[in-house]
Amino acid sequence: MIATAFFQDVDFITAAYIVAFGMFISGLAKLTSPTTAVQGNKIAAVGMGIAVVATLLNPDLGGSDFALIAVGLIIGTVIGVPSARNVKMTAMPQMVALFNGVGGGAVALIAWAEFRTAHGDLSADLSVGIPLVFAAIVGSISFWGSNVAFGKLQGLISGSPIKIPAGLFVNIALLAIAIASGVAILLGSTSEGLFVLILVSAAVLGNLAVLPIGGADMPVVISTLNAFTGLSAAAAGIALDNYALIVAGMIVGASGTILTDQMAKAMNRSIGSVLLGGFGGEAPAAGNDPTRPGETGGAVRSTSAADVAILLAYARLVVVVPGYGLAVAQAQHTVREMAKALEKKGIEVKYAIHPVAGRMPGHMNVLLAEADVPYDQLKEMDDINGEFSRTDVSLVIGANDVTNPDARLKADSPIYGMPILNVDESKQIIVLKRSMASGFAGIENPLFYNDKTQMLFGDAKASVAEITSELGQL
Amino acid sequence: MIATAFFQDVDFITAAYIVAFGMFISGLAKLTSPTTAVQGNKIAAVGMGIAVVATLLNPDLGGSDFALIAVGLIIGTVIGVPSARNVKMTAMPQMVALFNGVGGGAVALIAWAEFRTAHGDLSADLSVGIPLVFAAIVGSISFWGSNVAFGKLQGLISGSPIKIPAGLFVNIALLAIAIASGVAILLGSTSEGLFVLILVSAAVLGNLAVLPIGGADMPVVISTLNAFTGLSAAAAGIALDNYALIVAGMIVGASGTILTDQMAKAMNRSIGSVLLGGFGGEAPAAGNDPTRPGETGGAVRSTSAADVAILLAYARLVVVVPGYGLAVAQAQHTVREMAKALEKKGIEVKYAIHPVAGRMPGHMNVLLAEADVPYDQLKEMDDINGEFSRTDVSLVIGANDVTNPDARLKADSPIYGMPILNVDESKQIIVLKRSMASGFAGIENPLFYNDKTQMLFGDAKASVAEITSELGQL
Amino acid sequence: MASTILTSLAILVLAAFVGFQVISKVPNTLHTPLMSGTNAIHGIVLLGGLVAIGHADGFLSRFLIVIAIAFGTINVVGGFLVTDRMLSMFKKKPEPPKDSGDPAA
Amino acid sequence: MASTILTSLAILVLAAFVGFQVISKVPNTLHTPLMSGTNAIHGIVLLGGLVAIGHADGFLSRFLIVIAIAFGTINVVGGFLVTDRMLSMFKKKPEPPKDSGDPAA
Ligand SMILES: NC(=O)c1ccc[n+]([C@@H]2O[C@H](COP(=O)([O-])OP(=O)(O)OC[C@H]3O[C@@H](n4cnc5c(N)ncnc54)[C@H](OP(=O)(O)O)[C@@H]3O)[C@@H](O)[C@H]2O)c1
Ligand SMILES: NC(=O)c1ccc[n+]([C@@H]2O[C@H](COP(=O)([O-])OP(=O)(O)OC[C@H]3O[C@@H](n4cnc5c(N)ncnc54)[C@H](OP(=O)(O)O)[C@@H]3O)[C@@H](O)[C@H]2O)c1
Repeated sequence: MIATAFFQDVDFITAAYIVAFGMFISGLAKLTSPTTAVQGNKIAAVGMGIAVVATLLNPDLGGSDFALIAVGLIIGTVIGVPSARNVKMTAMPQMVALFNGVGGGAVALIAWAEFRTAHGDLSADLSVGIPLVFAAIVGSISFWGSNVAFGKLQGLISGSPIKIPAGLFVNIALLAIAIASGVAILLGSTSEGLFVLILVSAAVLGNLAVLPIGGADMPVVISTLNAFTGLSAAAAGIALDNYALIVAGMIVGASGTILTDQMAKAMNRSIGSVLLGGFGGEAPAAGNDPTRPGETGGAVRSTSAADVAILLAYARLVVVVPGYGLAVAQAQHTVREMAKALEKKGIEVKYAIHPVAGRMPGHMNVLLAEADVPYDQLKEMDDINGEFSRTDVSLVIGANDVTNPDARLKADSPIYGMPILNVDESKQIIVLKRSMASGFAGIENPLFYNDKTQMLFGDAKASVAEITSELGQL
Repeated sequence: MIATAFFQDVDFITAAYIVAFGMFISGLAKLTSPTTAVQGNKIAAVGMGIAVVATLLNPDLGGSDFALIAVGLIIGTVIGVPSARNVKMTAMPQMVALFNGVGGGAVALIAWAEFRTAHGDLSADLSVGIPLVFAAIVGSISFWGSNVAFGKLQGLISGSPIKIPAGLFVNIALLAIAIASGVAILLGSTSEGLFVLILVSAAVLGNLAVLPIGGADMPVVISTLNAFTGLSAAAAGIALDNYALIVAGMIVGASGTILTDQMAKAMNRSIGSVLLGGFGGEAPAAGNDPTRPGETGGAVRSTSAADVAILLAYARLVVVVPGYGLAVAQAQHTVREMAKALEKKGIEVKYAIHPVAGRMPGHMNVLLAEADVPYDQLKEMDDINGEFSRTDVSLVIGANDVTNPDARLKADSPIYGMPILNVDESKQIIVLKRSMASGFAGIENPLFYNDKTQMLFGDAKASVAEITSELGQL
Repeated sequence: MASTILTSLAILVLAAFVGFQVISKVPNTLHTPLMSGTNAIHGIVLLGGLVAIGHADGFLSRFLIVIAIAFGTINVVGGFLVTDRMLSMFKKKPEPPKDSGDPAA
Repeated sequence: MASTILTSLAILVLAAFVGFQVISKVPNTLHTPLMSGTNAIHGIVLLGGLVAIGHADGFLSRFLIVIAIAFGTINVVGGFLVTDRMLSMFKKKPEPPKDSGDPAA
């Protein structure tokens, strides 16, 4: 009995919370370095387990509560575990969007339930009322915004920007409605309809804010909404006087903001320009005729796998430039085989990793690591850019925008100013892609019309396999 | 009236505390970068002002309290401001020791006063009692330890290690006495004598712990005691339920620990080996006969200012290696003049800054910055060490230990393993010092017996001035 | 002693500083795992559901909270699992003997 | 709501994390100013004196606290002033026109 009372003591629960958030913080700190990241994630997960168990000791919980809790936990586990287990690596970003969305949704629902528990009277204690209204608005925005982001990345909604007429004005109006309803409730109204209006207007706002943003910017959007969910969780924590919620939520809110900023910078975007709608989106391909002369005046030269193999065999340094197409073709293992064949011949192979190659940061690292490419052959953009001038052959596999010299040269290009891989400085350039279609940014790439460039058309995986087999016969 | 009540509200005071510790944290963050450090210190100071003013609003304070507070504030200001203003740059470390000590002393005194206010009954509420006993022990150690450190650096006590017979045993016994007395009080004893025994045994411990440590290690000791004072302040904060004290004290406790570790590493020491007593100390000089052949068998070559000037005039790259002797001679401005004369002749001049040259970290930077040496000519050890081999003349001005090749070569040298400036790699070496006396570590320096080395004996400032005037006549 | 809300604010402010500082300079490749990891941590909202159900009454309130708990659970378990999967890709495998060792071209 | 001591502990733990993180990698030259700056910040003990005097009684107690206040004040004003003096040495002066511009040897 006494023991039970001790464990159910508020102080015991709070002590467990302190341990839990300590583990969140150290876990997060470890997540920022490649060598400790796996461990950091596990530490944070254990902290979460401790926080949940401690909360279940709460003496307020009765038998029927536990039944309902069990229902919720089981539903959540049955849905969450398989989706996390089975999602393809390339679909990770939209999965994160989904998980983030349900978090925001949970906050909004809890705020609503708490409103009902208080019989709608939030004016009595504003230190509870204000955070609840905040949680409702931000949670609802995050839920719906994340769902739209998921839909875009998953291809359920068009990835290209969907312009809303007078978008900014409508969004401001929606936010005003949500806030006004909140103020009315805080001033004494107990109307549940008003509370639902908060949730609904925030929901519409969440939809309309994300729809006009192109798919390319979705990682930044998801990161922003991630920080939002954290802030709403912290607000819920203040309302419920729960330290674990306050600390964990606020840490995510703060670190998420910094992270969003860093992600945007890596893609050469600012958070502001992303949220106000950007280029991105799968604009129609600029040209599909493989031999059409480019803007630069030069013509496109097409080559064969056998010729490429010979070129490679006489190189000393080959740099592989992977891009989104390599991920689509799932050519990572095949590329690794080719590299091994080259290394057997004493040829040095390096991989040039652009920070935003593919469709999520780290996309290429993830893929190539999966194919067991030695870590020290993966070169970050800043490290490899100096080496292209002494590179004999650059093998561009399914990459496009991240090699586009217009980013350096053409001031009116939509990607002008983005740091790119200086592939055009190498002695020979081979580009593997299926057609002359453009990449994500929907623009022409003068690299393809460069005199030093030859195109090997076809699916990346098939082309690389062919090169490898030709290499074997040399 | 209402306004007064509002400002005297606990919540208002707490809100001010939150602002204050927010400013401490951002101030501290800015203090870690050279460009923002000045601003950071000011922000923290303003935060302190806010915290003090808010505390004075406490309605518990009566008229006579304010009189006493005024007395304390005035005494403190009258002592603190002039000493901070007038202390010489080279005496900064001992000044910091003194300021740190009084902080620890204040904590110990407050703990004692609180014990008296509680009529000695600390057993009633252990969540107050335990922190108070902790504050008393650690505060007292910090006060006395810091005073000894001050005495050593100021030359009031011998800087060399003073060995205490069975020191470790005595220290453990003293700590045991302090803790046992504390436990007795926490278990119900209300004897004031017992509390004073805590303070006294901790005081003796503070003295005995620092006395055996050599003067060279004092910066590490002061940093350790700095962290101690922070921890004791945090404990006092818990006892007084004062958030500002808890947060500020704990931040200093934690950051001070990290800082101590970094300082010790920069001096190639571990905290453990420092606190258990080390080499350091002003051991008697190894030899004073300028021409006595060194251990290396070579003889010492002495030169003249005129010869040095000619050597310098034909150099392309001259590296100045400043050390403690430059600080003693206050030769920084004279050196700057010489460098200007050399640069006029198109000769490149750089300064090689060893992290522990002088008597405090950053000592050389401070001195040379005072003489307006351009920031980009100051080279950290790791940056300059690669350049000595292409240096025509290294001008060693009052430096000794930080150039001692034994640290690299002689495994039984007391400084073996310390990273040093590889002056011996340069083509010619000129050493400016007054005699063949040894430096801080009290050991011979084979550099002086190197075939490439010539000694210019005399006070650094006078010698440099002579060189400069000779340069003018070339 | 300070009131509940001021205590909460003090904790909130400190947590914000922790959050700002913990992410200093992260390599680009860790952006997505880090986003996913912080995403899992805000699954802490699950606790809100566990607390709220203790004092909720009426069918609708309980229903809302059960959904919230399910959502929170998805956020937590899905978040940590996905992060772990992403990170397992980065794990340094025991370096295979380098093939480039026999130049024969 | 959690008791005073648990609230204090929560704040203590968060402050410790802030303290650990805020000092990541500091250049050697800033070690002494940083030590001096943190030293000034723990002058916050001054507040302890200001609070304690409000409920102290008896001559000795008040006497001890007045000394504590004086000590704390020395710590604060001396600490910040000394730090400022140290740092003013590091301030980048407006770069003087570089003399090395006319090689004439
Ligand atoms: N990394 C991120 O976080 C992120 C997130 C969102 C958006 N983005 C954006 O995505 C772009 C990434 O640049 P990127 O160079 O990696 O890719 P990209 O510019 O999108 O180009 C990919 C190219 O791969 C080719 N391709 C597609 N499937 C292929 C297959 N099966 N075999 C061979 N080639 C195939 C396509 O040409 P064909 O159709 O002719 O084959 C396409 O031109 C940037 O604009 C970046 O801003 C990045
Ligand atoms: N930086 C820190 O934080 C710190 C703190 C404590 C201890 N230490 C220790 O201090 C030492 C610093 O090395 P260091 O090379 O800078 O100094 P050092 O090894 O102490 O040598 C200084 C030399 O300057 C000469 N000197 C003294 N007054 C002079 C004057 N007026 N004119 C010309 N020369 C003069 C002395 O020789 P003469 O007497 O022959 O002139 C002495 O040999 C290291 O052992 C370090 O570990 C450093």
